[in-house]
Amino acid sequence: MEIPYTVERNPETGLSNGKIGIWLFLTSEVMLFGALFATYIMLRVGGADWQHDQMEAGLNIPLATVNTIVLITSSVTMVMAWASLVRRQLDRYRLFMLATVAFGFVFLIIKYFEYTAKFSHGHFPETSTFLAIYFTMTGLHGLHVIGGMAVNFYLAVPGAKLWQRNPQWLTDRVEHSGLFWHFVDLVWIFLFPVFYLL
Amino acid sequence: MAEPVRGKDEEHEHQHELGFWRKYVFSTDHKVIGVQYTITGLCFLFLGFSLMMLMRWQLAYPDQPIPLIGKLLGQARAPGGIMTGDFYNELGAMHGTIMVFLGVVPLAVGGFGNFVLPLQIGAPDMAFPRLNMASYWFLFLGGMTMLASFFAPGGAAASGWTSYAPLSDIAMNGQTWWLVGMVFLITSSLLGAINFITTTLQLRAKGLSYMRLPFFVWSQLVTAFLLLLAFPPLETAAVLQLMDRLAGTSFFLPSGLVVGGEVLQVSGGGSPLLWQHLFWFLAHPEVYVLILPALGIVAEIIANTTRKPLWGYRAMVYSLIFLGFMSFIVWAHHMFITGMGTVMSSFFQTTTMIISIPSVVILTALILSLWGGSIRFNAPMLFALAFLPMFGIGGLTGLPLGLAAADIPLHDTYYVIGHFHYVVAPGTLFALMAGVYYWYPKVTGRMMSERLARIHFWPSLLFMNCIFFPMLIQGLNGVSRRLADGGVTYDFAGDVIGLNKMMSFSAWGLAVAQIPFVVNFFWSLRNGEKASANPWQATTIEWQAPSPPPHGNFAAPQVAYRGPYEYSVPGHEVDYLPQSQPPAAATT
Amino acid sequence: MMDALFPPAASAHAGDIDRMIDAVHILMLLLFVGWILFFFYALFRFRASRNPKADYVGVKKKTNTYLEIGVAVAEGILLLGFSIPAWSERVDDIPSGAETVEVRVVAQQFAWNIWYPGADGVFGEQDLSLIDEATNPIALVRDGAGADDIVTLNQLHLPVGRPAIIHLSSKDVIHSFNLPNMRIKQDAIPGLTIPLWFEPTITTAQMREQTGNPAFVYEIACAQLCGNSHYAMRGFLTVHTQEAYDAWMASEVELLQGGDDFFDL
Amino acid sequence: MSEHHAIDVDKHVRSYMIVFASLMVLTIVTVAVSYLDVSVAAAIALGLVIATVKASLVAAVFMHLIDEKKVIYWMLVCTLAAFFVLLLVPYWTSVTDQVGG
Ligand code: HEA
Ligand code: HEA
Ligand code: CUA
Ligand SMILES: [Cu+2]
Repeated sequence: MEIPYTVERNPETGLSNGKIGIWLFLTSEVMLFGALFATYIMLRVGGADWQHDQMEAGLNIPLATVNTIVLITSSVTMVMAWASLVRRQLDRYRLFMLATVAFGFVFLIIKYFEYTAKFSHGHFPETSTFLAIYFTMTGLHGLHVIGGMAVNFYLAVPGAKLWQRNPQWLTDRVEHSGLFWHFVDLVWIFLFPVFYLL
Repeated sequence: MAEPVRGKDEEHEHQHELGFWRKYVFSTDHKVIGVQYTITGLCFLFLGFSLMMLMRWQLAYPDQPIPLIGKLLGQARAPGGIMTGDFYNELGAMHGTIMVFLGVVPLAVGGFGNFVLPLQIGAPDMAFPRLNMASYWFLFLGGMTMLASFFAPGGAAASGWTSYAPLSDIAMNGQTWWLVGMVFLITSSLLGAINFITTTLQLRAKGLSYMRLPFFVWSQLVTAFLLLLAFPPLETAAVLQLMDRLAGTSFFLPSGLVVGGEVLQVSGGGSPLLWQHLFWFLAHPEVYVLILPALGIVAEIIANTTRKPLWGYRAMVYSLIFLGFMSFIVWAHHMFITGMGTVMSSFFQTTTMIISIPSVVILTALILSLWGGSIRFNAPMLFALAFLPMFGIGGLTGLPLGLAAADIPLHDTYYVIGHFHYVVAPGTLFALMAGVYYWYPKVTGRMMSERLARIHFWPSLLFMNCIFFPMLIQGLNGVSRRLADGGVTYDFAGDVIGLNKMMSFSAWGLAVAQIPFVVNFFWSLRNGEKASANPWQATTIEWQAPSPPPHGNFAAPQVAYRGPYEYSVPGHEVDYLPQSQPPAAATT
Repeated sequence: MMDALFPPAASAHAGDIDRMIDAVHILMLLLFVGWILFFFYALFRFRASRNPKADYVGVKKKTNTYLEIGVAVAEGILLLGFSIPAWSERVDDIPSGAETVEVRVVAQQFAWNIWYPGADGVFGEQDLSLIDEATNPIALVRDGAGADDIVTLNQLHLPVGRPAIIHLSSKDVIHSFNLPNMRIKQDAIPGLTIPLWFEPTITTAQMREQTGNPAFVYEIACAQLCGNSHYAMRGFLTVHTQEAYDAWMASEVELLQGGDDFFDL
Repeated sequence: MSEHHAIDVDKHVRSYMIVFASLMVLTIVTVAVSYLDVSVAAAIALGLVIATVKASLVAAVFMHLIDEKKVIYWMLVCTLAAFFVLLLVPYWTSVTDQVGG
């Protein structure tokens, strides 16, 4: 007996298994980053010399702004990739998908330069609680970016073969990995102000 | 035929045969995975128990060489066979961790959940079979990491299963292993939870509306939500503690610590209480993760062996959901003594009192279900029945702990240990045993021996109480927990320390009492009497599949025509009316 | 009711705590006995051999609802009537003024440093660079206010009948300051200084008679896992009459002037 | 969203572009705002508001939450409830109802 609703929708919920699965996964992600933001708030309110540490750390706002724009753009290419599939345009899909991966890569490169700059100035996680939470949260976020890139790349190149067999399924998978990718973008949208601007 | 079980055994013998690996080891069939979880869980239960039996020696005979195996433990752990304080703490922390995260959860959720839930909702398998396999192997990794930690320099984690900072921050490497292990276990549980929820939402048989779900399915569904939302914060906490230990950060370290006369060189600015909040934010829901599946199992068995519908099914379901929500806002009742003001303590006392009500509702409903039944005292029922008063004692002893003022003398004493062991050991463990006896025929196609089951049950019940009731008395006397000498250092508890010997012997007796179970478990694989598809004349859908169910479970898609527990329906000649039996057939 | 089970009480508020523990346990007992009787009766009356045909409906009465409401009400009473007031007395009504005795307790692995402000009634400064486990475990600055401070190891002395305020802190990990006879327990959390108070009502001497145990001592137990010797982190409280207390304090001051600034028993 | 006819996808794409633009603008705005000197409290408030708006746009349009199925809304409601409880932790840890904290 086949497992139902992997592709076709369950008439009751109107959803495929994958869609529910990915959303459940995202809820746990919300709690994961929620705890991190809770920690951030606690350190910020509790730690006396937060402002001072933030000054000391001297994060690079222009770079981070560029990164924000990069990540947002990657989100757009991601949805466009999905839209192309809905429009049955496989090669445009590939293009957009690879663009998404590329933007993710740019984001990481920039992050790499930011980190190394900090290290070269002797700013390490143990230096202050500000840097500690900064490195922890952006680092964990970075891991999510890498994860998303891996999945997207898979779907862009080898995974795209699925198109011949079951286009709807591929479209759904892209939508789902898109949901994850947007979530990662969404987290950054908060990380950017709370560490760099405020 | 118990192929999965055999399969697992052979795996230990490292057999190399491709078909076999895919079929029994890296299988994606929820039934095989369920069995893998079950065996793993039972083995870890046994391990956790063994660690405890070692500790019980130290508690009964402080600083006397452990007979027989004392020497084998090595100079570091037990010089001259005498257990060191450090080793005692290692055992304590690992006993708690293993029992909770590697014993009960894998068995209750991974084992029974995986095997029974899809069958009960008439699904061919879990929604994400590969994810399901991954979830098991993450558990396996986590388990192995925990085991390996015993051999890490300085030994395993020794800061209690609660791993309070700063102690855990400055502890030996074992703690790092523990954290990594926890990350694996959490990942495993998250994947599992996603799978359970999706499966229940999507793959229910036609006609199986929510109010027709067996109570067991409900309990698994709520449990899955608890795991999904409560575990990530602990994952965060684990990451933060790893940072503290490996990257020298101070999330949980305030400034100006002096350890062993040396000023600790860290930036400081963190808070030890943050760890406790993040830990208990998980760990309180976690304790309901330990009990809800047990309640589910007991409910199934009581309905079946009283031959009547559960009394107050709806009320039970609503209480279950309410319990789930409430369990997210009681966590700080574990922290009353950290110096809370009145506002905070009042809030958590109140929520704690409120959360006890739905438990009372569920338990009362289960007891009232007995009324008017035609009770069969078979093996599953004995354990299920014992569960009720045992959980009663455990739950009731939670009340004084929940009242902050009463918690002052009781906190961190053996009263707490007694409280929760009554809920998890003669409570949850008995329910799990009941589950093993109840679903064994479905898994293996053979019945377990009733006689051996009775030889297993009565001594277990006796010994459990002989271990845990004295703990309540010691606790009222103020004996602290986690004392590597059982408290002989102190005078004030002098008169109750004597109980330790009796408790320890009961613990070892309890181990002996498990032998008939282990024997029964393996002997019945081949020699148990053959079981029909529905040996208990039960109504729920899993009993419509052959025993053991083939890959894909059901020959034809199932349809549910009625509620889960239609026993002794007036005007129906046989005393049970399966959920999936068409009405037409029902009237004949 | 259950006093036999508790360590002998010796503080002003101990009675309230004990009474409330009694009260909860009475409630628990009533519920349990009720349930268990019903339970066994049901098992006996409805066993298959005696009642081969089950009844589809079962219980019809709504008694359980009343029971559940009853439990809720009882818990509400315990909460509002006992627990919350008792708690706020602990943490909100911390007394102050002449007749209180203020002491600092600094926990460490695996001992209790007891710190009196001395004659001037003012605690001295601390300077971590002075830390020395053997001679100055609390890094006390021995001039100014600190010159006359008294520091003892594991020996807490208090006068009877006067509220004692203890400012609790920890040098390294979390400990828990537990005085079973006083019904006092408070975690010592590094980075925080947490005040707690109680009023001893029975001197050690009186308690020795009362218990008929000439060796009786009030013990300070550590209640929070703090490392390999957690089980041995034991301190002592001696409750004196005012005179005896003053005498003890005087002897401490002598020792201090005698150059032994860190008195160790 | 089960079936996508090319038409309503065009509608989607249009909304994506609008959101894209507004996100860019808002990003510039936050950065700009951070440079003018308002009180810390105001700056934080402003920054969070803008971030929330941006996040909502992403969630609503890119993640299609504006028209999603009931089940998913329910899941998110539960999650947000738990999430806000979680945000009480810092309050209880350090803003403290802690005695002497
Ligand atoms: C399965 C696990 C489980 C369950 C279900 C519970 C249930 C409850 N627990 Fe427990 N608890 C733990 C596991 C559990 N606990 C653990 C592991 C710890 C220690 C952690 C550590 O520190 O290491 C702990 C510690 C703990 C504390 C902290 C104590 C301290 O450290 O000072 C508190 C305080 O409020 C508490 C309260 C409660 C309450 C009010 C309930 C309520 O939900 C109980 C409600 C139930 C009832 C009121 C019973 C009703 C019964 C009947 C109706 C049946 C009667 C039937 C017959 C007699 C036939 N628990
Ligand atoms: C689910 C949780 C769970 C369970 C089931 C148990 C079960 C038991 N626990 Fe434990 N315990 C904890 C969770 C649990 N414990 C925790 C969290 C702590 C606190 C740790 C800390 O301080 O940090 C603790 C602490 C703790 C202490 C206090 C230590 C101290 O404070 O110093 C003691 C003392 O006696 C104890 C004893 C026991 C005993 C005798 C059992 C017995 O009931 C064990 C019974 C076990 C069995 C009956 C096994 C049955 C299974 C088999 C026989 C396998 C068969 C195999 C096959 C068929 C293949 N436990
Ligand atoms: Cu100090 Cu335990
Ligand atoms: Cu709890």
